[in-house]
Amino acid sequence: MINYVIWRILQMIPILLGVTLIVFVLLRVSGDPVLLMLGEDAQPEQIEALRLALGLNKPLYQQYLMYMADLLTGDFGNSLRYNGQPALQVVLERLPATASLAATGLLFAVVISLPAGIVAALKQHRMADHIASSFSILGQAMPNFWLGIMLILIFAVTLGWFPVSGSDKPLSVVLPGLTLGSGLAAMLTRMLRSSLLEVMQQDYIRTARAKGLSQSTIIVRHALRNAALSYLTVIGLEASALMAGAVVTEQVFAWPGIGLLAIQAINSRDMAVVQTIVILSSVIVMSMNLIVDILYSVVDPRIQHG
Amino acid sequence: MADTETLPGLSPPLVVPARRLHLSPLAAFGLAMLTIFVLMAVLAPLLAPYDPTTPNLRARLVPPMWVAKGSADHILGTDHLGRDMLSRLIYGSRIALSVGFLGVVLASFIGVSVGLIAGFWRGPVDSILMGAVNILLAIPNTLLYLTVLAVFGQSLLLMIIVIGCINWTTFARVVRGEVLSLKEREFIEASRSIGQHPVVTLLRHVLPNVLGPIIVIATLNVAALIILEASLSFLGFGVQPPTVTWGRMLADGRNYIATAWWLAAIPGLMITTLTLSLIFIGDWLRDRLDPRNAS
Amino acid sequence: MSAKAETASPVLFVKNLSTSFRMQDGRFHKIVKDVSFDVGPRETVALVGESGSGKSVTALSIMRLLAASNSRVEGSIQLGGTELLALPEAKMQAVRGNEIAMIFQEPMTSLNPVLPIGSQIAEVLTRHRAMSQSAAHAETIRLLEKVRIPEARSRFAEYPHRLSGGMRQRVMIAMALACRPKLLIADEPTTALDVTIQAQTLALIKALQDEDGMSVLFITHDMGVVAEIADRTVVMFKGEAVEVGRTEDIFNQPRHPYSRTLLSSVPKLGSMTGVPEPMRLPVFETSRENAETVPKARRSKPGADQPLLSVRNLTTRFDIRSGLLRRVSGRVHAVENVSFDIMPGETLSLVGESGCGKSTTGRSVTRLVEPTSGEIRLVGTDIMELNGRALRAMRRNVQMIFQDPFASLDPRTTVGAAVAEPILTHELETGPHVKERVADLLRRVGLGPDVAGRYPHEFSGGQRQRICIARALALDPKLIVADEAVSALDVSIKAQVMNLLLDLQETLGLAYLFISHDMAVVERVSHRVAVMYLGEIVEIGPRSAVFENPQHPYTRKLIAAVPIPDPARRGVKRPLLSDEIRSPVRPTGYEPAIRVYREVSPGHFVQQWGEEWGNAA
Amino acid sequence: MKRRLFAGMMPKVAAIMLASAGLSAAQARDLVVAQGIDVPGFDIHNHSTTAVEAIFVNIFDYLVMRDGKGDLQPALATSWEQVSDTAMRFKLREGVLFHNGKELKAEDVKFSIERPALDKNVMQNSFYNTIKEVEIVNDREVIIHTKGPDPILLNRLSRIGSGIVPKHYVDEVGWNGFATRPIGSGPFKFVEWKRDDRVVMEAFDKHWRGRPVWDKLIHRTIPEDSTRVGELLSGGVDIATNIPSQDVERVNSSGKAVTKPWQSFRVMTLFANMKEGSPLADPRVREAVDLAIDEKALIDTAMSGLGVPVRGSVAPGLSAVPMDLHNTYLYDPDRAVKLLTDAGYGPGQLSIKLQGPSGRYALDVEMMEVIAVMLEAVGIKVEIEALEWSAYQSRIWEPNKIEGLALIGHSNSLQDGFHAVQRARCGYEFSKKTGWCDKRFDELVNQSAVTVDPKKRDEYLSEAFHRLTDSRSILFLFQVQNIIGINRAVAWDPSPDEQLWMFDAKPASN
Repeated sequence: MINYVIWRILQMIPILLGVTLIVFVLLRVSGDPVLLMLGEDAQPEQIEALRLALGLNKPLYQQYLMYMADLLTGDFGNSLRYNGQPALQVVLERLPATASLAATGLLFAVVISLPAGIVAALKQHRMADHIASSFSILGQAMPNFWLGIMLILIFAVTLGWFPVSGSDKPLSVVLPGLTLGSGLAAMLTRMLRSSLLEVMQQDYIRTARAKGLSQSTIIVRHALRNAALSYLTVIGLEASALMAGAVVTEQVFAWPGIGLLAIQAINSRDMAVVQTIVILSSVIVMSMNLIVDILYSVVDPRIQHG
Repeated sequence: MADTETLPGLSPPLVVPARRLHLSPLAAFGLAMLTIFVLMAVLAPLLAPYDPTTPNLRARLVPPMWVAKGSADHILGTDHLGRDMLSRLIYGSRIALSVGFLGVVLASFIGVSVGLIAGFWRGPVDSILMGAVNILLAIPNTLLYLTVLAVFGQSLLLMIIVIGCINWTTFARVVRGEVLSLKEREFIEASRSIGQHPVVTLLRHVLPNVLGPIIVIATLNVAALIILEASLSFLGFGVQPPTVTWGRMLADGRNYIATAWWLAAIPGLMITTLTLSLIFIGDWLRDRLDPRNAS
Repeated sequence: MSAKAETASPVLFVKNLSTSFRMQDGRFHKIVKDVSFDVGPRETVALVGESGSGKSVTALSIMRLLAASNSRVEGSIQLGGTELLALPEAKMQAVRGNEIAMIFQEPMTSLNPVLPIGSQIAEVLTRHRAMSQSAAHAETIRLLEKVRIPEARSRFAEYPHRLSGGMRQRVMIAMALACRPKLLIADEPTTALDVTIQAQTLALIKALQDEDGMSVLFITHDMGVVAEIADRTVVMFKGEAVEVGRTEDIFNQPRHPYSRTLLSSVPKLGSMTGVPEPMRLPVFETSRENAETVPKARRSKPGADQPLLSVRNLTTRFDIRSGLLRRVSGRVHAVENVSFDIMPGETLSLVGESGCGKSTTGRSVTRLVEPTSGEIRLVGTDIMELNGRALRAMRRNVQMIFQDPFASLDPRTTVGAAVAEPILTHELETGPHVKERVADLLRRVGLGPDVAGRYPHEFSGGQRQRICIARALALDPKLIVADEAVSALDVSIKAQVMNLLLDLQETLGLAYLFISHDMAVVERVSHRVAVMYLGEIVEIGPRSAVFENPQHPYTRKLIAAVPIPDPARRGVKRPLLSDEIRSPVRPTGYEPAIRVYREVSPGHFVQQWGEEWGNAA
Repeated sequence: MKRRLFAGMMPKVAAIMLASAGLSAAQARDLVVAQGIDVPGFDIHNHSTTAVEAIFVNIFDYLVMRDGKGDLQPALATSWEQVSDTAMRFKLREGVLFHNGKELKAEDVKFSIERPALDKNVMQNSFYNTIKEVEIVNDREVIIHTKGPDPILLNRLSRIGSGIVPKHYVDEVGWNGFATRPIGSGPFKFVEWKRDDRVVMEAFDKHWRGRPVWDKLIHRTIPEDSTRVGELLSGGVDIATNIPSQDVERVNSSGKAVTKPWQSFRVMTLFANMKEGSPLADPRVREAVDLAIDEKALIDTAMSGLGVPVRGSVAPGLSAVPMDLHNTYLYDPDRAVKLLTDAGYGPGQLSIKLQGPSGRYALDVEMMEVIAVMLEAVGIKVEIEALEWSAYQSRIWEPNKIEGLALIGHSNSLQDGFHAVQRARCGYEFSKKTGWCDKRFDELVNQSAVTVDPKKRDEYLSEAFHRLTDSRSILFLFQVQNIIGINRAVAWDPSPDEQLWMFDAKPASN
């Protein structure tokens, strides 16, 4: 198992190299960051001086090599927007906020989709199924920002049950978590329904029924764990969607995580920060996938990582 | 390691002739709505009562005709610049559909090619192509879209190209998985054993048998892309005006939710309807194309 | 035994059972029609029939395991006097696994892969016997021992995938017997098992039946198995029970024409004794009563001196990689130092159990898998030297027919296109001639040229296999590798396809490399036979020599394990073995032992065996 | 923790409902102000955005400060006098303490003003580079020497870029340390900054004006307009800037908050590319464009009536600007058509690209769409290119990159006429974009920069303004007005200089 984890971590290296290259190229061919740094009243001499200071006059590949060398020493560059603070620090500071948002979103998604998916599968083609399925389809058909704004309007402004935005109050995380988790919840419900239906057709379920087990025992003991595989697969695949969804959700709820930071950084061409966010979120996504893979072997004894 | 190459529920190739494709009511609804949307897009200049981009400063924020203060001049009302909502919706369908469909066509072309090649030949080609897939999968897509659109500007064509170039990974993964399982099937081996050229085998026997999952993914993907366009517009990176898009209408309408609900509600309803239609069609295709359901 | 059965009141009493399914058109269609039979105490009743005869549906109807939403069961099913069809579901749950237990065909899929086997068995005990966890645990281990699973205690926490197919079926049996049911329904319990394992399993069921005194309803398509175990037999055909009676009576004097077809189509091991050449099987046409085709002996001449195919020291190994750097940690020695010749017009059969390397040998010979080393000469050309275009051109001479006729045809290509593909690929014909050639080929395999425009799913398994044969013939090959080509087919169809292959051999002078696990089929179609075990040929020689004078212990074991469709010959008590088929996986650097062959009689070679066979012979 | 959150959710929901009903933010003596953007840090010399300055004013003090009407009032300096053309003497207030308890002295003033004046690398340098030196007379008196006569020195000194910071503290922690934990002498002291979320300040007991009434002042960053309005309506924030105009009625009728117009010095303009080859090089075409745009209608439609039409970069509250250019516009579509015909363009024959940002200014895209309609009404075809801000900026920043017309808004951080026109001098930023060069104009602007006599200076600048207006190299559209939303429990009048100085705010008496 440990070997497997090490192996998977080693595999991340070329992927990360690819990620850095893509982002680097994209941002270097973009506009001149110096102008954005200096603001509307900049003098030409100032612009030149800063360009030189940042090494922006060197060829691209040299800038990339410089960048990679810095990365290896833990230097992700300095934020333009935040007066030259280390980008890594700027981003890491925001990580807990996004992590708690994503965790809540995931929690909501699981808490909603588990019962909904089970009910939909068991009552296939009956009312409960139709209701659960309709909600899950609606959840997928509704853009995140739209849902977020509606939730604010209904549950925060009109009913006053939850804070409108921010992250300081204990209930602050509810609405953004729900917003972020809705799409995943919908997808997981659909996935759980269809994989449960598929599992319920398996021979071993027939065996379980032939043993005289009750329907609930069959589902809880025999079906769910097998359906959990595709359920986990979706969670793994959607890890990056969760990070992406955080961008929109954080914008709507003024949630000070890395999604909001990303928008600000892209808008102000804060390249170091954008690169750091992309690299860091790739690491997060890959780590989530790794965790999912490890969970696979917990759920399914057939999978062994040796 | 778990086989995550195939999406559960999509995997087995399909054996269904057209005449067995019974329509479910939901699928019929989906197909009917899709047809209407396509007709709307094609016939936009004939159908739209007004120019979608011309403000009418005297008729701003007119509510839909069935609401108090509504007017029969503007069936679905007007927006904050007095532009006819119905006309904008009709024209907007063009962008929604072209972003969705062209984006998916491009994405599926890239993804299917990559998946076929990687799955069929394996080896270093596979490693490199799947490396690229893993790189793209590791980066949260929205970040990538935003960065690329921020860098290169926001034209419709560019958006479609960007979507195509980023969004193909699902296709590649699924197709590769399908190809890997198809390769184990004896008819592929049979094709080899008669001395068929591998490329011909790939195109004649492998490709048609992965079309089912591709169609299903593509359908659901179109829906996802329409929502993506709306989200990008929300973040200020959408297709630029005066081009009318549902996503942009929805994103702009968000500021009027409390005061002029129809600005957001109507495009929202359109997006939801189109997405639902596509999901219905996709689900139906998935059920139909699954050989386990074919009998 | 059977005498007892007739006097006591039946354990299971089935009367006028009809089962219908809701089809796509929304209406119910009868799958099982008016079936009546009973099973007496300690009696074994076989339900025999081909696929689609409704025998499994009958079993599931008894267990009430069919989904209530789209199926309907009518008639009467009584278990010890209780009408099962009238029981509420909750009560029925208390019957299942408790009074009636069931084991299924696929031991690989019938156990939940994510639960330890012990807990899957213990579950039955806690459910029906209200045992505590620890008591159930102890009882489970006792059950595992009872079904002769070695080291039962340590197997409790094992997951199904760690067990072989035979072991899993034992676990299934243990599970079924946990509550000492009155009736055991065994639905094709040995079909998916290798023949030696099948023999073990049948013996086990028999022994346990005697120990526990239960009744068994045994569902099978295999007449050999029926003859072996059943006191009485129900023959099912198209949903109806066409004949019910004592097994001996049905075998000796089948009354229904279908029973006769079934019995006549089965190749019986040993029936070829003294017949030098392969021989057609008699085929009864079920539709026409008494229309009997007389089996003709075939005299295909393995003529020329020059071998068509000459394989020398063929070795194929697959790497197993693991660990951090994906190093090769072991190898599957799938084919190990195999040599044989095939003469023009001759059938050489490779026979052996799963994992013995027979299929890999077939694929290596055609280079569908890449051999590790060795020499393969086809009409003098070393195939191992060829590549790319030359290799593809070579493939004209060797064609393959595969086991699964459903997987062998591209579902999206018409039959005509499938058969035409090789012709077009090698540009053998052009334009309208292609069509003629396709029609000709289809006619040759007994299908009309008019089927060319249809798709594979419109055909039955047997017809598909004919199409595959037509495709293989399209290139006028000299050799056909038939990899389990008839194994997946129903008995009557199997006979027809075997006959077709024999006919083609005679008319076209084809040579076959016939790969099969079915000893009876092999005996029927082969000129020569090679027995494979763990990637090696342990015995090779003329068919009659190998079958009538088997030398190698493995060959003997194999022949002994085959159930003979003759009730008169049953009762030969087999020892209750639990040995497993061994795995050909070896660590890296493993050097296979140097093998010495002994010539028993002209052309009949047997490998000198070592200690491991001990006194098994 | 998560688990507890959900387990205890229902009772908590009820509790929160009670809380929000019973307690308003005002009673807790916390004041929450929300804006769309966050501060980049507290290095007051390294930023360039008014909205950021608006937060800083609560922490820092200047020598002189503008009051609600825009007049200069003593602050840290109690009096000042012109010593010579290039020197001004300031007497410092006694007993002013920094938040760490140290007294504010002349050396702090010298340190704080010389940095932007002399360090070319700080962003605020361009506003202060006329200053040569700050001379310490004694602990309570400084003389500021300028390189030449500087008529707007006081304007410079009333900006946040000249906020006074404690020298000893900066010496101790460096500017990077200061940027995250600032110390000033303003009415509120810094407590905490969570990026893109909030800046928390608390009342400074020993502020020289007295203790503010609020225990805490919290600046929140809420980028999304509708969310900010939602917070205002739900009582989550007390003051919210940039309320979308369509929500004005909703806010006012909510009973919770009211809206007030919020003056801004920002003037929206169209920069014309009048270089060789551009159709806009023809003055008749530029005039036609000017005449085709109905500024009043533009304001009424796109801006929901918020704004004042102008013909120059003028606004009330700015010094030395000709107010005859305020609240006026030219609109004559018939003449526009004629001018176009004269210039050789029949209907539909002239095609102009209109570039602008998307989401930078309130309703910027809508503005462009309306302008396009107006231009099309006189027969000019318009192609709109709306870009995300940074893309737009990099597109038009380089000289000669404007293709036709470009929508640009400029504020006036010096609050003086000179700053409004100086960048239009030949070779300066505006001129590089438009290609307009006028010797007389440059002369006038340069003169004004060194003329201390206010009357003469006003004359120079007035003529310069009119020359710029008449050149139509830049077409002035309107002065922007924003809307600010204020909880009814808070009494506060926004000042015209876009600052959010909360010392003034009081709980409403009711």
